[in-house]
Amino acid sequence: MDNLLEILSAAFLLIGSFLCISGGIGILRFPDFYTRMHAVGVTETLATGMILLGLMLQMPDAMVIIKLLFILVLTLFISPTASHALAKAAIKNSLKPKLDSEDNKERI
Amino acid sequence: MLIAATLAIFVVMVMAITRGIMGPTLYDRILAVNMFGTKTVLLISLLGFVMGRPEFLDIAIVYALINFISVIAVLRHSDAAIFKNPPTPTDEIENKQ
Amino acid sequence: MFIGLYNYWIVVVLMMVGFYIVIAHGNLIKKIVGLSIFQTSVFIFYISLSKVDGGTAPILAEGIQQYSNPLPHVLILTAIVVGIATVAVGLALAVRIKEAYGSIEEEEIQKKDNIDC
Amino acid sequence: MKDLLGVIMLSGIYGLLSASFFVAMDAVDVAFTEASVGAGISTVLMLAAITMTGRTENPSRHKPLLALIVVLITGGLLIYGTFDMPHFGSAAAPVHTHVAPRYINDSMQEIGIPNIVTSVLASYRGFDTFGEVLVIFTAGIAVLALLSVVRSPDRMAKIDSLNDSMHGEYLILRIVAKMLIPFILLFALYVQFHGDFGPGGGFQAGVIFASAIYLYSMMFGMSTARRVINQTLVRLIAALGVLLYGSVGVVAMLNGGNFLDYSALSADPVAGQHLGIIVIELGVGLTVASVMIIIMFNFEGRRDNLQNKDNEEA
Repeated sequence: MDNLLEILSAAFLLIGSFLCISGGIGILRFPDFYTRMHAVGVTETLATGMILLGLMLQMPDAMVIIKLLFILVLTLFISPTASHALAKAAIKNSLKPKLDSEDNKERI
Repeated sequence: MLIAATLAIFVVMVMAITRGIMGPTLYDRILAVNMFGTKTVLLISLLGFVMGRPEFLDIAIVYALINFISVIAVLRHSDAAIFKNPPTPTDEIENKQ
Repeated sequence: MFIGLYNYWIVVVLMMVGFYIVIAHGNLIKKIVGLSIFQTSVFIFYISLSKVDGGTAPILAEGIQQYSNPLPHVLILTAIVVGIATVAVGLALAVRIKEAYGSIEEEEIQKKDNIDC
Repeated sequence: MKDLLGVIMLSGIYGLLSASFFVAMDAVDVAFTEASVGAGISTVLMLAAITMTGRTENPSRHKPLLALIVVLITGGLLIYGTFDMPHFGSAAAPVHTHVAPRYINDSMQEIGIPNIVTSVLASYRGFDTFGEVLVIFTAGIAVLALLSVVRSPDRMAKIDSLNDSMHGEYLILRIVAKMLIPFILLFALYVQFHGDFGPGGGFQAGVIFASAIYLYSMMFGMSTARRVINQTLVRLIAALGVLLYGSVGVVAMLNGGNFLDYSALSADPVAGQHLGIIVIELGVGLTVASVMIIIMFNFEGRRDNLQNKDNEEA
């Protein structure tokens, strides 16, 4: 039973780390603000969830699990809201997404 | 495994800082700060486990909350149109006239 | 032999970055940012002093022998909050200077002062 | 970098980074404070300041070479000075041999709370902390003197209809903020009263509390917030916190101890210490929270005032 929990937790942590790194590559390599935001937004919720789940499985202590759960719920509320506000502010401030038009096809 | 995850998050933080410095627009910077904040939350919870004192998750909770507040504050103070005019009663009076 | 001293060198580098910003830039807000970088380098200096190898955070718990030194933590904890209060006063002064002189660039302020005299 | 907004973003990242460094260095209480101050309030204050002073910096006409030489010489001297310092992490360094062993070994018997940082902060160095609280209080007064504006009360009347009319504009943010604010306030209280056992205490709790109030004022407008939070009351509470701290010391003196000697507060010295620490942490929390609220409201109020002036001139 303990072994199973350990393997599960390791797997969750691994997936979380992978997602984190992919998000990091995304924020560096994607061509414009909105695509970067997509990379960050997707990984922020999922990777955080995975890593926190992995941590939860490591600790049998109830208080710690409750706190981790708090962090998980908070990030699940906060990250999408912040992303939403950011995107809304950017589009209202007339920051145009880079479209697949002729003149920037080569660069993408 | 914990240490591997910590290292991964560290790498991602370096990437976020790079984007924050390169930034071309202001919003890229805000995005980098936001991402850096959530990664700090994760890093601190992981560090607590690595050092064997997981009571320190309180700090991670504070981070999650403060990060939200600072992102909202930045958006409000930047030139964003939805936040540009804080709701003061005088605005409404002017609109009516 | 000197490799154990790297924490001080990091502090010195940060401190000098802050110092350079304070003396080389004319903008008052930027000077305040430089000052807060300087301030943080001092915090890091104290905190790195308090670290003991193999020690853990100074909250007593069962089965832990070695704790880091709590005294610098106390000093820095209060210093951070006092630091933000003083930064707030500095920013308030900058705002008032902007209102009085119409600028927060050091040279323009001095120019205006010279004209007035 | 000439855009000050970008500078401030990067300094926010710097605050986050230094706080994670503090966690790695075992200084959890310090990390807690830096988390709530460096990343939150200082960024917010600098943003509020640059909206009033302008976003761009003039190209520098100073001589950077001279500054660079001065900086390099000073840095070189400082690095030369570090050669005599004890190595990083060595347990035999002079810092660790003076009073620290007594704090670590005896504080459990003398004070009876597990968090050594809190017991040193509130009891062993209580007088020092009293001074710090006074400095914060003075800073609040200074900001009040520099930035406060007289506002006419009759503008407050029309807020309600205005609030209803702008509900649609940033609905999602408002709803999430509405859910979060009570949680943040509750968490601040937890930090305040859990400071004996884990990281936390009056300083951190005060800052977190003020951040929650600030979030409210951002989401629902300054004028609503000004009506909800009575500014005169906040100023009174700031003074009350300092008074509470000082009066604990005076009560200890009346009971025959020294100033701020909590053991005299009760028949049992350890219980007296507990009581004293809880009360003075409360005083610290009250002062810090209300001074931060005063600072932020005055910055915002000044800006609204300037905007109104601009509108009238236009």
